[in-house]
Amino acid sequence: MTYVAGIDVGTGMTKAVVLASTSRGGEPRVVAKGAVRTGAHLEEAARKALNSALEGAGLGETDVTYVASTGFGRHAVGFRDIQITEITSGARGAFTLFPESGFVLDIGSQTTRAIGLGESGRVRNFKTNEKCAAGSGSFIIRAAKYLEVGIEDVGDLAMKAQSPQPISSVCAVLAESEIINHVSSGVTVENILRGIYDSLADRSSLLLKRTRFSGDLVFIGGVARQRGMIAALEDRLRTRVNVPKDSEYVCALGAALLGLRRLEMLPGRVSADATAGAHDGDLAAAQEGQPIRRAFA
Amino acid sequence: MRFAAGVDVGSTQTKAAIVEQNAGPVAFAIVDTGASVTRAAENAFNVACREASLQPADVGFVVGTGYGRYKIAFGNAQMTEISCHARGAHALFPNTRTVIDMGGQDSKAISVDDNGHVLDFVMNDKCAAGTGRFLANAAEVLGLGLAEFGALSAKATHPVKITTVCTVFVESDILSYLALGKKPEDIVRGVHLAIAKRTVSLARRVPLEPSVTLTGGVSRNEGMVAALEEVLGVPLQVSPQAHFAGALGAALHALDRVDASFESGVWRTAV
Amino acid sequence: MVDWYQKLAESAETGTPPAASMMVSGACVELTQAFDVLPLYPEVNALQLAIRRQSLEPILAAEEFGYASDNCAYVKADIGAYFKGITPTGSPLPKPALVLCNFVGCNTYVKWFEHVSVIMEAPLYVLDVPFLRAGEPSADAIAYVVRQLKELVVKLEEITGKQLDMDKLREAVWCSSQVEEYWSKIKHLARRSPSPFDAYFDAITLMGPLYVHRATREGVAFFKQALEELELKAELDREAGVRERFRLVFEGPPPYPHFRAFRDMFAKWNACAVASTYSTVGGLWEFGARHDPDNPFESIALHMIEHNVTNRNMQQRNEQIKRYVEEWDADGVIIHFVKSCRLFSAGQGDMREYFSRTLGVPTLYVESDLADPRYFSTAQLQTRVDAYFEALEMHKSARTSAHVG
Amino acid sequence: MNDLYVTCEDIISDIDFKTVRDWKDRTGGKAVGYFPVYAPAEIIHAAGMLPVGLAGAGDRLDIQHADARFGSFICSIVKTTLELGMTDHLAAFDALLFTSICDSARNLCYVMQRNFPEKYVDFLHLPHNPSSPAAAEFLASEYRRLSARLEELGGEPYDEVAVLHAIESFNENRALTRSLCDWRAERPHLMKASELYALVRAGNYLPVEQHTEMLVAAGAEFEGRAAKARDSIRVVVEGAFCEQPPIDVVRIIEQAGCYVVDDDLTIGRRWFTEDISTDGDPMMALAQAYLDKSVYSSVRHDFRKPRSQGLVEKVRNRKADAVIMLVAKFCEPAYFDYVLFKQELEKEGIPHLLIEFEEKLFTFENLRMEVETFAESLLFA
Ligand SMILES: Nc1ncnc2c1ncn2[C@@H]1O[C@H](COP(=O)(O)OP(=O)(O)O)[C@@H](O)[C@H]1O
Ligand SMILES: Nc1ncnc2c1ncn2[C@@H]1O[C@H](COP(=O)(O)OP(=O)(O)O)[C@@H](O)[C@H]1O
Ligand code: SF4
Ligand code: SF4
Ligand code: SF4
Repeated sequence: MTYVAGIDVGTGMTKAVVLASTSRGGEPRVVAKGAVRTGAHLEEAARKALNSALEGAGLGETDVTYVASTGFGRHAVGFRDIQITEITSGARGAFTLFPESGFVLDIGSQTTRAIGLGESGRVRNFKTNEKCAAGSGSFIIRAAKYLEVGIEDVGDLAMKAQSPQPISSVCAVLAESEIINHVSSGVTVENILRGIYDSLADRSSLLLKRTRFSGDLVFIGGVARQRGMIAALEDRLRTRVNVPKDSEYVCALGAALLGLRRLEMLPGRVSADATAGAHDGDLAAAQEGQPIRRAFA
Repeated sequence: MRFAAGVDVGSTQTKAAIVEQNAGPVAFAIVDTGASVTRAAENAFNVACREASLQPADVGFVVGTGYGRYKIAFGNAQMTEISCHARGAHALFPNTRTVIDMGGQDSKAISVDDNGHVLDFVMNDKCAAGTGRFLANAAEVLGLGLAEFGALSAKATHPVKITTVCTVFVESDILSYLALGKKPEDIVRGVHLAIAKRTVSLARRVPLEPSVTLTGGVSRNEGMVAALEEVLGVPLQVSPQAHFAGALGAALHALDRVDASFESGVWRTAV
Repeated sequence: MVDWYQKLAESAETGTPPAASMMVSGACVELTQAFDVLPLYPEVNALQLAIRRQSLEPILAAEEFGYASDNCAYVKADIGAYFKGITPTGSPLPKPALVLCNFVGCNTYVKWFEHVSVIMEAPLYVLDVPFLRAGEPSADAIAYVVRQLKELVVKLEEITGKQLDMDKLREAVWCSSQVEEYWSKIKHLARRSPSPFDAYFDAITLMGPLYVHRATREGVAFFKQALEELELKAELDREAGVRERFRLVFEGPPPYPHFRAFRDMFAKWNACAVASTYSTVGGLWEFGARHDPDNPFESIALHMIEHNVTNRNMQQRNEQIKRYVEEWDADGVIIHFVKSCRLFSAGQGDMREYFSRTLGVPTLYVESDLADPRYFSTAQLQTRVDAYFEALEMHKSARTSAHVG
Repeated sequence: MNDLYVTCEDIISDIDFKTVRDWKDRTGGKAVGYFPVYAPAEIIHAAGMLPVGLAGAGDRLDIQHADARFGSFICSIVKTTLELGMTDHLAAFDALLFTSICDSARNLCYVMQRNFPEKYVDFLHLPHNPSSPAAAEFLASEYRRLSARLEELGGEPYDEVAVLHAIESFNENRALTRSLCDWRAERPHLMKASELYALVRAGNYLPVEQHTEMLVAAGAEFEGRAAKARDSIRVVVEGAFCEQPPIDVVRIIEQAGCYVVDDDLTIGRRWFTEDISTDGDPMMALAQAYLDKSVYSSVRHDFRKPRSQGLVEKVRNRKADAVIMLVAKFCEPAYFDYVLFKQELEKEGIPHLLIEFEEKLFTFENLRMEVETFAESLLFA
């Protein structure tokens, strides 16, 4: 068994996915996932995320043959074998999960990206928000904070909105006073949240349109966890929005997949099926992992 | 009636001031603006009245200012925070010719004449970049209180260069510097210098003549004061009441109104 | 204006008369008129879309096509509307028989018309007009423009299959000179107090006819009547004792998508625009320049080079505003920075500096856009405008009391 | 080359214009700065003055004054150039010359004129209608006007022979530059794009003869190099014809796996596709060359041939795989051209990437990510 890790060092969270591949070929399987807050020390975060993933599967760092890093801190991971940008890896991960979709939207803490896919998950074109963090995950985190709602609940709450209240300010910071105004004029939290999602969906659809969007899309990144955002996007784009489970791990998955491909091209690095059997049954099963699509559905 | 009040409803905090005829300020109050602008204004006003041992009815005229000025239910008139900061700064330091006001979500520079009348002014654009909120956010990322944050700046030896003044993006800038092993004080100083440069560049759009008075909540941040002085190359006048300059100015404008000239045409009534 | 759109719709259906796209500023509409070619102004289309609050959709369509969010929004509104099949009145617009880029100052014109010609597959002619550097254009510059006008005549002859009729051209030039005379008189009415006419907010209703009908008899009649009505209004206002608290000079185009809201911010203070540079985009006539029927080509060339605000340099624009402040007796200057339009806005901060600091004229500088509704923030603008008037009020009362004392 | 390269980098990043001041001290001559794309340097040279291509101040100057004069939505080079003036960095220049490239640059000319009345500040109108037979005559008249003004400023009186000599010197310099670019396009692994860029741009600040010597020396040095070619994609960089990106941007593009086989950086130094004629009236020759022998450029209007076709030809001639549109933030001519370039590139099946920069950029994370992704999308295809 050969283990390959993809580590996505994001601005907010660092995520790791470990894949197992047998020398017999066939689809690689997902062995483990793990995440930690990124914080100030990027390499350390990468290591911690990897270890937290490996732990559950009873594996150690030395079992991992190849490490592909991605995300804004990809160059900071000293123990990587290759670094890949989060756009390339996000595209690959999304494509593997939903091969029929031609487009990917990735909303993380500070960035929003629209990616158009080419054949076999290749990046055909992409657009990112630049310079201004308006409309990304941290916008929602802030809004949730003033509204005193937990981040896990914002998405579901927004689904209850009856008459969404639009937010005109694009700036996460200036929107604050607008939100406060709404609160004081009696607008419900649900309606405010849905209004925020609508305005984020507007901005995202602008980016998407610049990649010549048509058909349906895969929505990844931490914000894809929020049902309100998914609904707002479906509303705006009038199309199906595919969301993988654990959407924030998709870049890490893609990096691991791309890493595996590089590894297969390097002669002599794939180890023989040695480690299996050295552990007891449960762990062995864990180390076998799950098929990718099942791990993300 | 001898008393007049000004209420400055800011994005972060609401400030009130009461002044007495021929005597000057008698009370100040500050409350968090929070969710209800109207309530915050009332609270601040009531606290100030209590402070001055007055009943609200003893106050002859109330001028509202700040971004929430139109939401003050009991105010008699509104004026912009620009006219009020100018007047307040002039009251605190009569030699003021330039006022720099740094609040929670905007910064402005005002050029005033020797009566405290506005000659010219500029405000920052539609972006919270480089404002008080930016500082508060940066402090939070570093896990510091605002007071500590300001004070730490003085210990810096090698200030870092901050690339963004976007309130959100600064987080990752700060985190990358911490990752590089930079000392918090050098980062803090870098943050202050970045904002100071932005503010001074804004302020240069008006005739930046001495004496320069700093008003608004950010004036309580000593690190910011030092950074501004460095970039400007002139000392700043900072009063302990600087945070109340807008409210004070509004109160003084209100006092004019108590006095006399209802018909002078200077005043707009509530819209 | 309505009948102009009707004519355009007819042309779109029947192909006659042929239409030529032109830029408003420095347009040689006298020449197209002499050939009965309809002028088609993309700028007017963009403006109409913006003021009817229909500009966002085409702007977004253009951005999808590849335009940057910081490109001139007029261009995006016009080209996006073409993609989307939107027209200001709903009636169709003809495909231009000639895309005539009368380049006067604005480099965006050249790009815009190049794009129009590529996208609509219509022939392009760029009439290059040298920028006005010195007070008067050089003989070389005039000769260059005249030679190009004659090249243009050949193009128009090809398109229409007609020979140039010099009498018709002289007639068109004569009409323009008459319209210019009336228009100039209207502008001068604003020197009275109270002014019967707002040279910024009201001017735009007269600017359309100025571009479309200038070189026609209808145009002459229209402006004659407009002058008479305004003269009458001036009388009535004076008798009624209409109050005018502030007299202002405006610089820069208005924010069309929020025209009402912007206008109300000033109306609330009883302020009147007594002059504006924007109303001289089509031509600058209040200082005496006129088309000359005796020298049709030279006077068209001079109009293009010298007598429109876009082909004049910043220093000349400063002087123009300064004359307005002095001769139209204004209290202050409002500079409206428009993010789309670098022709107007690049360097307006320096202009602000010149007026407020060098000349001591109270000057307000505000930012938004002329066609993109996304750059208008009511609350922030309101604060700036209110603060400006509060300051102006205090100045005026300080000045008056000083006089009294 | 390392030495030479370091020298060049020093020269192009020096906002105190030491080379210019040295030249003035040495010769007692006057210096004319021109805003950055193209100006008839031959005429300035023939007047006995030093033509200097100005290109903003990069990240070496904090903008403290110019923001107030130019505000938001205006490109950086306009502001840093004004800032250079307002902080006395342009003291060495007796004259400043602007041309009809864009509205911001044109207005900068008159803002400069107002703020620096002691300098000769002028604006050259380069024709937008080269198809008109009248254009050459008009442009020659512009050139004669310039020449006369330089004479008034204390320059050598107009002398046909001197202008012809100047044309020869610049022809030689440009021919060498062209051949270095060709050489590099064949062997991008032997000469870094950043090296070539610094070498060519240094010519903006030096007397032409001195720069020519430099080019000769560099050519010899490059010939002697050997290295292994990397697995990289070949790209044409287009769009940074005026405001120049920080040199690190060029480096990052190469580090991210792209060989820059052609570009339009400092395009003014490679403005002519062939030598300018040295027969007949030199002013007419210069004007005619501007109209008929110039490279295509977003700031030169010539509707006889679409610029997008010029770009595609460049890609084909250089056997490039892709185009990186490297556009200065708020540069409207580049934004506009991108629209038509994009359609054409898509039609031709040439991949492209659009990135924006500012000369004062000093962290490159986003840019690096975008270029890496782009290279990956072609390499992992
Ligand atoms: N449990 C959760 N429920 C809902 N939203 C979440 C949750 N966790 C994170 N998010 C959202 O996802 C964002 C982080 O996304 P992520 O893709 O991890 O960003 P990055 O890679 O930039 O760190 C947060 O800003 C937040 O808005
Ligand atoms: N004690 C303090 N020390 C340092 N900074 C402070 C302090 N109190 C407030 N501030 C700063 O002042 C800002 C609020 O200023 P204020 O003038 O009240 O703004 P506003 O009028 O918009 O509410 C805060 O964002 C913070 O940066
Ligand atoms: S608008 Fe807000 S989020 Fe955007 S740059 Fe400004 S501060 Fe940052
Ligand atoms: S830039 Fe200004 S003058 Fe030029 S087309 Fe746009 S709005 Fe008109
Ligand atoms: S960078 Fe572009 S917009 Fe700026 S001056 Fe140069 S050509 Fe004009």
